[in-house]
Amino acid sequence: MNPGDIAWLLVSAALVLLMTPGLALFYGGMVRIRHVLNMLMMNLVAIPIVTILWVIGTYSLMFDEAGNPLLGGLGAAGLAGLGTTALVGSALNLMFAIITVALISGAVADRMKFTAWVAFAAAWSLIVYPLVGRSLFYGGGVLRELGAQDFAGGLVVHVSAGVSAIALVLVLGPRRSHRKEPIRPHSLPLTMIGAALLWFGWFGFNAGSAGAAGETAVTAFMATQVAAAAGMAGWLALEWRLTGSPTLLGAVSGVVAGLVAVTPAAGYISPVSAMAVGALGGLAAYGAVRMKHRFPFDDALDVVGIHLVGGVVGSLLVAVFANSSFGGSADGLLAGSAGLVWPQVASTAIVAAGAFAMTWVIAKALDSLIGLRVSDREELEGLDLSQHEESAYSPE
Amino acid sequence: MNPGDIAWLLVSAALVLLMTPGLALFYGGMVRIRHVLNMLMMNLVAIPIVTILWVIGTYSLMFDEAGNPLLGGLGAAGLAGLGTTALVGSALNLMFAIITVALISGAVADRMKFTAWVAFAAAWSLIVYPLVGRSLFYGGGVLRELGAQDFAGGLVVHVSAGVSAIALVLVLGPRRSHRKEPIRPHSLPLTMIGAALLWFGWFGFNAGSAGAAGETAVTAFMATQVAAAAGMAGWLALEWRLTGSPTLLGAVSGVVAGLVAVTPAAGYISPVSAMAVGALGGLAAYGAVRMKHRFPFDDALDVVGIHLVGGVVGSLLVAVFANSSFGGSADGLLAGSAGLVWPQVASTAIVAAGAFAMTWVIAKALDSLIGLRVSDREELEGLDLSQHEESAYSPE
Amino acid sequence: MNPGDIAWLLVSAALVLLMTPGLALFYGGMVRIRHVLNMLMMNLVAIPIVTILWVIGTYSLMFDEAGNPLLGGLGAAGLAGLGTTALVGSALNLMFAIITVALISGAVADRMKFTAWVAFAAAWSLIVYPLVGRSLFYGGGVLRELGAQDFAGGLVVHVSAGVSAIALVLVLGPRRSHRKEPIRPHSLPLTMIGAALLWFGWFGFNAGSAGAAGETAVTAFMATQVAAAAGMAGWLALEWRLTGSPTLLGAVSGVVAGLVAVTPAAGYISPVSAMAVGALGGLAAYGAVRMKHRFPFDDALDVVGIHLVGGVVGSLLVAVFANSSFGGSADGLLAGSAGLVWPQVASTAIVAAGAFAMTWVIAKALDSLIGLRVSDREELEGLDLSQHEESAYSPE
Amino acid sequence: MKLIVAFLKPFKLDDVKDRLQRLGVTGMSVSEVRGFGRQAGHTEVYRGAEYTVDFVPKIRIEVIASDEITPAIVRAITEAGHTGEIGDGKIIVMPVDEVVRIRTGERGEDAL
Amino acid sequence: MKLIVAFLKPFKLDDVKDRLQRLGVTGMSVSEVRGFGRQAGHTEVYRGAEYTVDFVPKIRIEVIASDEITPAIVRAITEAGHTGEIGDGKIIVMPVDEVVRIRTGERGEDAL
Amino acid sequence: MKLIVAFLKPFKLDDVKDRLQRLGVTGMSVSEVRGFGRQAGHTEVYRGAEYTVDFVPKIRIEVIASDEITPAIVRAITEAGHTGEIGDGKIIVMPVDEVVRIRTGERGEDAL
Ligand SMILES: Nc1ncnc2c1ncn2[C@@H]1O[C@H](COP(=O)(O)OP(=O)(O)O)[C@@H](O)[C@H]1O
Ligand SMILES: Nc1ncnc2c1ncn2[C@@H]1O[C@H](COP(=O)(O)OP(=O)(O)O)[C@@H](O)[C@H]1O
Ligand SMILES: Nc1ncnc2c1ncn2[C@@H]1O[C@H](COP(=O)(O)OP(=O)(O)O)[C@@H](O)[C@H]1O
Repeated sequence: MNPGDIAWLLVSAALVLLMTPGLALFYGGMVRIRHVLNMLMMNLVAIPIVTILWVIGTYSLMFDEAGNPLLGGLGAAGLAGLGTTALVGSALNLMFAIITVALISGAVADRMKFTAWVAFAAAWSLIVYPLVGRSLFYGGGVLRELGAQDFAGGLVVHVSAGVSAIALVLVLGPRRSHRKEPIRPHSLPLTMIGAALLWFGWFGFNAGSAGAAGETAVTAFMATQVAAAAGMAGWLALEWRLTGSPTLLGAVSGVVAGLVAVTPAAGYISPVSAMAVGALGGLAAYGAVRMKHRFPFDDALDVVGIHLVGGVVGSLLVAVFANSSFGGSADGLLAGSAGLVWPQVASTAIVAAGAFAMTWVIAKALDSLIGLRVSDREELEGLDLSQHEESAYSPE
Repeated sequence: MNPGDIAWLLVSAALVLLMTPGLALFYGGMVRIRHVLNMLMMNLVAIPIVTILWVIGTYSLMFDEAGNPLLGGLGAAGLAGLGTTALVGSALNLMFAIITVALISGAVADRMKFTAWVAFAAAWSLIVYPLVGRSLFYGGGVLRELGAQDFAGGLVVHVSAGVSAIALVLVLGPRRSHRKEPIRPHSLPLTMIGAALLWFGWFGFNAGSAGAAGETAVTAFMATQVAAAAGMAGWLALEWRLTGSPTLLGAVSGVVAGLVAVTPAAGYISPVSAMAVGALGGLAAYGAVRMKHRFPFDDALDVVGIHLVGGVVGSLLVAVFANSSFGGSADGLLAGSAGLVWPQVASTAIVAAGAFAMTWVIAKALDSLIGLRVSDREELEGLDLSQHEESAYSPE
Repeated sequence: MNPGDIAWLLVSAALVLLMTPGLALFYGGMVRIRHVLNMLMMNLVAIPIVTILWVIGTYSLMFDEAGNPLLGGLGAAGLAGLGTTALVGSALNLMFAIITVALISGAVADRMKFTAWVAFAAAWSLIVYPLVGRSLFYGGGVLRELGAQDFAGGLVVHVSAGVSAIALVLVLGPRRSHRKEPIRPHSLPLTMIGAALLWFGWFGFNAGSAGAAGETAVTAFMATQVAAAAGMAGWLALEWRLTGSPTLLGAVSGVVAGLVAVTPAAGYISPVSAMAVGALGGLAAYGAVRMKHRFPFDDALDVVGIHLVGGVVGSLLVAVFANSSFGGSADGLLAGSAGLVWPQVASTAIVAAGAFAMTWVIAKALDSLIGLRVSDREELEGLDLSQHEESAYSPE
Repeated sequence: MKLIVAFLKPFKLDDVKDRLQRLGVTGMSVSEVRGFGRQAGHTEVYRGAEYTVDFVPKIRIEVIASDEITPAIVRAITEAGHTGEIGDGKIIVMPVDEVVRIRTGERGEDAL
Repeated sequence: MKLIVAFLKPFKLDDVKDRLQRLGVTGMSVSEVRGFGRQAGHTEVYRGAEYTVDFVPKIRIEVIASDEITPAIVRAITEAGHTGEIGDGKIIVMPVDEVVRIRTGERGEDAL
Repeated sequence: MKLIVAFLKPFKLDDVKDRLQRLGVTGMSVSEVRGFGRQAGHTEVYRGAEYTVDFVPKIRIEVIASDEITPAIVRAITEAGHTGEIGDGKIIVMPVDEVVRIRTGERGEDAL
């Protein structure tokens, strides 16, 4: 591998790692002051859990040549025997695995036992992630064989995290104060800092998924920027029209929605298509978040509205906008081919159903084994004190 | 283009994108608590506005081969037909266009209608930026033909944003509380976070302007670091002497002043010259900020003192310190040539006069069309509630 | 030098620069509200001090070919005559020199005169750093001749900063409120932001120390990630067991401890060894911090417990885990060779003793010349007002 | 005229406010205090060191009221602020000489 | 001796302070409160959901004063704190038994 | 029953609390205020411009106490809060009509 490609992949891996604390801050700003540290900790602790399991076995389960199309063998356990190309790829993929688990934490804010989260994160990242990941990121993966295209993880990361969030909160139940009292973000500047790091890191996420510093990386980079911008524009436009006010929380949420939507398509589309994908992602996510009160679960920080909806929209739009003259090998409807429609629809449905079912089983099992929820008193007192015995801010 | 150069330009583009949220935080920490989100939003919203216009047409107006020396044609509208080299350059240049608009927002803090800002940002970025930019960044641009040297945008970015800030606040008028009550920064740690991201991003801004990962990039990188450091040293030394206290706000302001000053020169000068440029930038900016009460306009967060003054100082110092043995093709006074004096003086004057005039016309037009200012009551209540219906912090 | 390597080293230098404001925020969140800006300023001001001295002479003292094994000549003063390879190396090494000084500031929080800190930082960075640095980072350095291995500065950066912290606080004395009143961190989210930037930057620190974007960089990158994760896991596991609560401050402290421990070894070890090194670093640092009350000095923010202990552990573990099949040229005990034991033990002891002695002399000299400490009243009132005449937060 | 001051558990504020509104109380002022009392503070842990935080966050409400309605207000706060656990807080009633509404200059009960 | 407590619109603090200083008042203490009253709170929007924030930020000032000057102080606050719009706030005057200056131990009016 | 309110230098809070505890006081409530008085505020500098911050941070404590113990409390605060420098603050003693403990409904001295 040439130094330019190595440099780009190392940078990308560092950028994607940064997204997880970025996400922690993004979420952390949105919760109330007595639950802040717990939110930061759920994200932070995903890093050692996923990293250690990755070295021990997840990488091997996901990418080992031996094994079957569903799961790899344990030949690469301990990351043994990886050459430079494989090792740098493993580093980048590790960072994807981390943030996928971390994304789910936004849904369970303010009420989940920290021990239960640790156990959940470990189980999810060892079982659900490699199964979904191998199906799309590994050469002979089953959904890839179906013809599904998922450039940087719209399905593997966002759809799987989004449906898993539903499954988990269905078992966990809603926050005590859900729909009873207003729950305002304690610090939007903190959320803004997180959003900045997410956006910055997403360039590594998408353009790093090209696997080299070449044409596809540049295509993906530009698509990422344009879709993020269009996502913000889409969300703000609709919000402004419907509520009369363009909000900061809306702006950064729209950015994330645009980024999610372009993730599966980034390396395959023109800048103009990226604008459409991002805008549709932002609009759809705003619509979903606005209608969330109709759904019978409490997804505290809108993992579903933004990541599941954005991911589904993006995955389906691959079948519309993919254009092999910009990258990739398949064409979508606008390039005159309907060949992607079925693979994209089917793979989205399969990932959603599969991740939902597995997560529900894990959540149920953990709930009966150790209990997922803190007591009412702990929830009232705040998870920072009850789970971590510390306070986010001290005014003295 | 080789992978190493692509990697470096992609990284640089990501770094420069990060500067805009960095600037938002830098400015956001300086305003009072009830105007924070509006400040963040003015910066954030510059991103979709400039990005979408860029794809549609600004890029083409600025860089299209067709067209005339002042404005390009629309051949590259939609970024159509760009090869990898052009596309990665377009991505990097887009990020410059974004932050230039965002810089202006600091001057208008706490009193501008958000709708008016949106309209202003769109008009400015579609009219003023490509005209100034083409004159210096495009091969056959008129000021470039004159022999002017602007390595990374001292004129295109900082001088043009700085004079535009004056024009805009002259039309907008001062904050109600200007010179009546003390206006203290609500969170200097937030400003510090912004400064950190700005400094970090500026390596992409300057060393990325080399266009490749080679000798000039390294020269520019070192000059950037040294000038930022010297800018802080210069500001702090003078401030310490005159007020008795070296402040954090002074330190980070000095950093930005040093960075601004070195921007037009970064790829042309030795590390020792960079020290002089940075220090002079810091000293001049501190002097300007200290004397700002003499000027009949309210530039709230010192866009003029720092970006205009720093940019002018830096652009003129190119004529002193440029040395073709470090990079570039022209020599300054210290290298024995007076050939740069006239081009630098003239181009600085032309950019300043041109951007001022165009911005004043845009501001006047918008003021009569939609009104630039919020009502007194909205200003008193805070722009966060009145423009965005949300609050930065919630103490519960 | 090829563009890929240049790109990687420029990125690494930018990443390591970012670590210093990152450290400022990490430390800044931990102090009380009236000392925040002083903590940020001690870190910030290290940048111009070290940078300016570096250009003038420190670089030359450390790396000039002329001179003797202890100190270089002044042939490279002003960074004169450096080619591209040397200049980019100089940029990266400059960033290391900056953060090393900044690290010490954590120990002296809340009580040191700002003038004294400025003088101390200058003296330390001009005298102690190049002596220690040349011994290990320069081709013919004395400890390198001994066979000592210090991949990215476990000794040069962490051990030297850690022992210097002890020397300095012994002369400075404890905070007035030390062991009298609880001193709680004023903002753990701020500390978290700092930790995120530190972790991100550390990829440049370690993988950039490979000097090129090749195999060793990839090895070091993966080791860095795994050790950081294992450091967090180690600290949290022990803390959870002993106090009943896994804390955020513990999590980020464990990350830093793991990163410190892997620094001297990063380019020489397998991912599995990195897991051991990180975990041992985290465990040892937690143990040290927990026992700090037994020691008769007030190291306010645990520079000793984390950087000295982590650095010593890491340097000694090189002799255990180094494996030339992963990088470097020497093997440790597990690879069947005891040859590193003596060089690692001896060099650790020499660096610790030497840096301690020199720092103690500098501290004593400055204390009698200008006095190190603020008055009791200034300490009570807070260093932000007394040293900088500004306040971190304004609630209006 | 009386000034009724109460120290409450923070999460009881909404209940108390609702009850007072139902009683016809049209105004009150609320601030945060740190309470010290029988209710134990909590422990916090930072890098393994434990700190006892003596003070417990409480809400302080102030209600100006006519003499007649004061007993009803005290009763309402006692009921709505009650959890039965240590730390529920206190109510004090204090005499007031005069009340003025700044907007109109009205005095006494008219000012409420 | 009286304690005068007033709830004010935050931006009126400077005017009130200036007027009291001109009256010869040498001290006061100020804190932030959240006021509930006739003045409506505002709406906030987060991700499209609207929240009504009932409480309005107010400033609470306390002035200890001799009986003689108290009416003048009340008048000064009424005037300087006045905008004429709903939410201008209230002033209450309360009896004080004793005042002590901690620095000197002086009592009564000497303590002011 | 009395309400004792004191404005103190912030760093004196711990001393005062300890002294009151030794006197047998079992509860108090504490809040932050900005004090204006003889003690001069400080100067702050931002980008070379100087601002005078008139207000000095103070701690406000409130103690409800029986009539008998009130003089001892006032004495204790006067002593423990004393530095002898300008800005040590004031103590005021105010009459209280009634005290209620929310948890039990107890009234008067039983409520303390
Ligand atoms: N003597 C007192 N003076 C002022 N405030 C008090 C006093 N005693 C208690 N408080 C306030 O009431 C709160 C609850 O008191 P506490 O003794 O903990 O419980 P309870 O009232 O249920 O016996 C305290 O946190 C404090 O704010
Ligand atoms: N009964 C009351 N007790 C305590 N504070 C009150 C009371 N009524 C009003 N206030 C305070 O005065 C403020 C203004 O009252 P409001 O009813 O809104 O306007 P106005 O005084 O102009 O009629 C409130 O926000 C609150 O802080
Ligand atoms: N008349 C007053 N009414 C209310 N609070 C006062 C008054 N005078 C002083 N204070 C409070 O007491 C504090 C100390 O007063 P100051 O005049 O500075 O010092 P000293 O009490 O030592 O003479 C002030 O900051 C303020 O909080």
